[in-house]
Amino acid sequence: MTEVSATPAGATMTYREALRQGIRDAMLADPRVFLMGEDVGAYGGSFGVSRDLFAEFGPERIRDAPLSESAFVGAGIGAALGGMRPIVEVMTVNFSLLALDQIVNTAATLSHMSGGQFAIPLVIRMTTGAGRQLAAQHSHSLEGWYAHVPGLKVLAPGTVEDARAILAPALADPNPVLIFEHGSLYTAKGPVAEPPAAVSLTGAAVRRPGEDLSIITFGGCLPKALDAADRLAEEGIGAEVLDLRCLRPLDVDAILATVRKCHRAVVVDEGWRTGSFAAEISARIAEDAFYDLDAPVERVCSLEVPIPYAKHLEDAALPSVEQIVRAAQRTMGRDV
Amino acid sequence: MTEVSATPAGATMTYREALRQGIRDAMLADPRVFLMGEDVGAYGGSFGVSRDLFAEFGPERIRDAPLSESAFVGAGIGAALGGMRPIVEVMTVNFSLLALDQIVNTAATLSHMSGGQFAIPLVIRMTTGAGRQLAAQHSHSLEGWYAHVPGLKVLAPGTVEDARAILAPALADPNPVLIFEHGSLYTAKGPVAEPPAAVSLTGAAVRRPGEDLSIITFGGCLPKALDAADRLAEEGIGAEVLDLRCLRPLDVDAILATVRKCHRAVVVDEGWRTGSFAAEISARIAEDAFYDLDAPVERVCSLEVPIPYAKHLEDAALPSVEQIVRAAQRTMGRDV
Amino acid sequence: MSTEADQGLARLRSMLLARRFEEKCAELYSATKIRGFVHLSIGQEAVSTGAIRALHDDDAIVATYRDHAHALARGIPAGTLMAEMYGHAEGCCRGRGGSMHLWDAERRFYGGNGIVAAGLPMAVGLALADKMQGRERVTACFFGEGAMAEGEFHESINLAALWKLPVLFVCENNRYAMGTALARSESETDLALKAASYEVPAWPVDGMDVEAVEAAVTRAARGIRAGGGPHFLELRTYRFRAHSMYDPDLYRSKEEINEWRQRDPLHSYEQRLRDQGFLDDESLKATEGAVAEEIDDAVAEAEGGTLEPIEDLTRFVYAEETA
Amino acid sequence: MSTEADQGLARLRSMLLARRFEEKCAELYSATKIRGFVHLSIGQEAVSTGAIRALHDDDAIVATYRDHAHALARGIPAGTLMAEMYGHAEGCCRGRGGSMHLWDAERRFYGGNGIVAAGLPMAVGLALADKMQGRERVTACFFGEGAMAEGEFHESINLAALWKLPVLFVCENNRYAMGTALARSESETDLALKAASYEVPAWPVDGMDVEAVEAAVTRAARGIRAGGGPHFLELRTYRFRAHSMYDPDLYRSKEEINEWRQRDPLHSYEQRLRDQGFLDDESLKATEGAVAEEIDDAVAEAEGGTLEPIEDLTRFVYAEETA
Ligand SMILES: Cc1ncc(C[n+]2csc(CCOP(=O)(O)OP(=O)(O)O)c2C)c(N)n1
Ligand SMILES: Cc1ncc(C[n+]2csc(CCOP(=O)(O)OP(=O)(O)O)c2C)c(N)n1
Ligand SMILES: [Mg+2]
Ligand SMILES: [Mg+2]
Repeated sequence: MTEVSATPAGATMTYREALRQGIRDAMLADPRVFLMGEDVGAYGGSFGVSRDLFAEFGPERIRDAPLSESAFVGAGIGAALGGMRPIVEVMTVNFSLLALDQIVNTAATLSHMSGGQFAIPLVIRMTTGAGRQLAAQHSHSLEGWYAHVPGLKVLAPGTVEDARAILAPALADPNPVLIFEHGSLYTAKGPVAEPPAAVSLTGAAVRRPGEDLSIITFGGCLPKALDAADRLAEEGIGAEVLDLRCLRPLDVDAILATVRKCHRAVVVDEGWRTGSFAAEISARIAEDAFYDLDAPVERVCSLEVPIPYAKHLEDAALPSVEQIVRAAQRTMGRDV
Repeated sequence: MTEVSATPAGATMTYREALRQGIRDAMLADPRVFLMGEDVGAYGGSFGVSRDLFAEFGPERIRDAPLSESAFVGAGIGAALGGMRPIVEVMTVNFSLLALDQIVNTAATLSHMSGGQFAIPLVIRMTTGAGRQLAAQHSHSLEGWYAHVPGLKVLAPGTVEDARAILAPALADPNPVLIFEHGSLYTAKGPVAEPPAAVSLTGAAVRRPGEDLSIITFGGCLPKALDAADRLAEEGIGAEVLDLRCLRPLDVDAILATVRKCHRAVVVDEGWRTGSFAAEISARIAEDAFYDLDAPVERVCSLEVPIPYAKHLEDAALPSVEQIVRAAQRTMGRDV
Repeated sequence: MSTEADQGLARLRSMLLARRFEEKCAELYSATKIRGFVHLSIGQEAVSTGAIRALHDDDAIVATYRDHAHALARGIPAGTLMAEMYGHAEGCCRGRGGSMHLWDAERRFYGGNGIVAAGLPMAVGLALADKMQGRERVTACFFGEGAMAEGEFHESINLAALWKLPVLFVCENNRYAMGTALARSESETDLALKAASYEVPAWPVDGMDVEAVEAAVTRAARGIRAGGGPHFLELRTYRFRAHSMYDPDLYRSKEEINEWRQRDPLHSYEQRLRDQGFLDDESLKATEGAVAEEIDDAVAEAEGGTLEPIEDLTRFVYAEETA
Repeated sequence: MSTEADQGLARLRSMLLARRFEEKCAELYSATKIRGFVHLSIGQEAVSTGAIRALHDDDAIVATYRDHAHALARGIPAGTLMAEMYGHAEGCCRGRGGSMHLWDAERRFYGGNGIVAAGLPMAVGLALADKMQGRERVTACFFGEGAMAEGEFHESINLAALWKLPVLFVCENNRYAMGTALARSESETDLALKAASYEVPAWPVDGMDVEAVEAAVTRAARGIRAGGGPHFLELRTYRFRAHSMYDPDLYRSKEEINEWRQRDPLHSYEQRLRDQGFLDDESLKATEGAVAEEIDDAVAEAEGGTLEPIEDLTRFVYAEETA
């Protein structure tokens, strides 16, 4: 779809459309909100998220920036300090490395370093993840890195509903909030209440209840986890799927609750295994729910290779439904 | 000391001197080796590591670069591809964020992405860590991030001997090797054999044997871990201190070996706790040595705050000997 | 035939090979044989052909994700490139790179950099290695005008100029960075003037004229080899197709595109060769035929290729020996 | 006394305050009362005093780690600054920032950026917010000549020029970035010329002459307020002391330092005021005395300060309410 129009209550839309509606609502609601980034305007958004918004809001508020990630992310910080409510789009997490200094050294530090004098109500959106044969330089999953940094908030909407609803609380938050949109989700479809339900920024959500084991994941891996849960159900294994939604602050209570209920856990994360965010989840569980565990926690992550172009190689490098199922079986003591 | 001269066998020197001797040896041994970075030359090295080398080797080989981290790190990549053996000094890990694109998107990917056609025999050195009241923008410990990236090798010498010996194998390695020098170690003193013992690049080292629990750490936290082990010994607790030395590739065997021996473990890492490299260690242990553990793994990490200037606040934010001792006591079942 | 005629036909053939190769890529993309991001140079062939012809075999070439034409001009066999885009083990990067990442060590083709402007520091380093080792080689670095807004451009050209390194900066100004027109990206749109502010000899060139490009690069490379330090060329050109296969091409008018199509570097060069008496219908047909055959062979080779075994997936994450 | 005389004395007093404050900092550093990295502006006071005097109260100032003189010129009380350097709760940043990170929201002092060139994008954003909200304010961004090699400089000035934002780029060219002389850092050492390549009005100014600085900034700010877009000033100055407390100062000669000391902005301005009849021994003594008292009070205030409770360590990691 390329049209922006009010979606009737309970309509089905794509993740991309949901994001677009969220931006549009925010622009309509608050004149301080603007969208800035490479090709958000005339081009229509590199992944089509902002298509048609340029025509509606014009070049001042749908602001195309030159190729200069560090400057326009930093300008977002400055504009937030100057009273605006910028939404900065960094095309992909891969290019966000060029702006990392601004995000980590300035956006994340300023409130604390100034003794609380300044707030930076800035939203930074970016595409993350692999799965579209874009090869080694366009396939990173680095949201775990951002989730390491105090001062930032890190969201990873994994459902169309979250994509629709998450921007409003992100903009209302006085802190820098990063939103990671997994590239494979843009075409995902789902129902959305209209007006969208108010959601909290933080807090995990149980996407599927279960009793036998917990599958803990977020973002682009959520559909895989749900598919795996379906497959496991066929075998009579009841998997509870926990969607973290927000990586920082982390909803540790929700993680411990599901683990204490199921006693077994599989963590799924598209990052490379060593030093993945899944490691944090796994470590937390083993540290804080050690005596509740009936089996070691399993991680399903990407293989430790730069993501290759060829489809069969890329598929083999990324977490798969099959791998999740097998990890679940292992943790259930059913060796395969 | 500011002089570079052959040190007699078994001499004692500082970590800074040890690094300098390592660089000097490499420069003398191989005309392809050169040192490049901000203020490595005329200034004498921002932390004095390269002092006097400018006079000895001249501005071509001790090459001062303008403030442009991305370009001179990238130039190191290119020079390595062109047959040189560059040692690039990035003043501190904080500024390395400006060069992260080159390191992660180019240096780490090229060998694999080109199907093995290219190797990048590049060494990148940088200072890491806090503890000198340098505040939020000069105190990061991000070596764990680099250790997440396939294609890189990541070293964190924690002893004077390693500082002296590690450069030779790092330069001999055909891959990009990052060396993290903790700022608090430069003045540390220790004995060094001359000529230095050949060391392997990878592989952890037991710095102190023990039976009761494993303290696993690296880099700037090693002295704290050893101090804590001393304190624990006074209480009759025998702590084994494992120095990881190399974060990527990780010596998982050594980690599992010490844990299987002691059955209890404390991981110490100056990174912020959530998403720390300690999480990886903790997760690995709980995943692969679950049934060997007598208690949950403990992590001692930095508090989740931008590191503040004031000494009492900084001290409170960083891992301390006291905290390590208490974590060890907790894991031994001695509540405090 | 005269040498001049030979040269002319070689230029035409080189551009034609790029054009037909990329037309085939577009077709194969629609047929889902090729995937990922694919960026075509159609319209810009005079740049890659002209520039690379002017370089020596041992010079280095650093390219971007828009790299098919450059790889072909450098002499990487079309079959190897096509196999790469098929994701096959016979590809120049064993299928790991795809369209955006064509690399060839033997031909000093430092390929396929997918991050805008990220090849520039590498070019500086390659040139630094040459200078430190006393070799008289040039490193030619291709990039788009959009890349000039990136900090890495600024840092790299300053470093090259400061250290008087043998780098040729080849800016392919095709007027758009994805959908962003030059004037919406740079406060100063005279790119040679911008480059000159680093004390680098710099001038604009008609990038639709293959001989003009070749002459300019020859002259610049000579200046570099003579110790004149880095040079910068702005090659004024245009891409006829969308930025990539995903681009709905909403940001420019049909008229503008058509105007530039009048200046198609192939057609105008074909006409020039005819005018000079170097080309007639027959020799054109022969050239077209030979190119078509080369493309057919390339596709056949790719079709017949094999997949890298999955067991080898982690091979080459680390180099196996010192380079 | 005439207004002119008042102004003159105010300038002198401002520079003197910075000088004496920093001399005291050096002393207190040796006494280990102040720690971390400390960078002094001694020799460069005409820049901060002249420039900031020319700005309006509601203009924004973005500074670097070398920020004491700027903070004082902006009117942040010396005691608050000294308390910050003591790491005390009464400091402008409650002891969390220290010397490199002096910030003051009320005075629009966007402090103390410790990463070279990292303040520039922030300045662009502050100016963008003003422009989008129709406010006629200027954002003045201070940085050293070394920062101009960074990509962030290039990206920021391009963005400001492209979008015609009210940013004043104030380059303090003190000839060295740590130990790296300008000519070893930039291929083009005429910095105003470099800036002009972004289509930005730019000119060099004698940064040792407080009135010349004030006049230049007044003119540039007027141009900016009139809608002329960003302006750039190169203020030629010199730091008399080492880069920071760690710097052995090996990279420049005693003679060079002494030569520049002849042009000490305080001494020469003192002389000018005397020549104009605005200053005599007595009024100088009075000014020195007042400044000394202010510094003494500041130190006393800092000495009497308190430590932020450790329980509050994690306070402000996240902002407590919307700004
Ligand atoms: C650092 C970075 N930012 C954004 C992108 C996405 N991107 C790919 S090509 C492109 C446009 C580049 O334009 P230009 O440099 O003019 O080259 P052209 O594509 O026109 O050949 C963009 C924005 C990228 N690959 N890298
Ligand atoms: C990105 C970055 N690289 C390196 C440093 C270390 N450093 C601090 S100040 C400085 C020199 C800056 O020189 P200049 O911009 O001329 O300012 P000056 O110190 O002379 O005022 C350097 C290299 C830093 N803080 N940030
Ligand atoms: Mg372009
Ligand atoms: Mg300077």
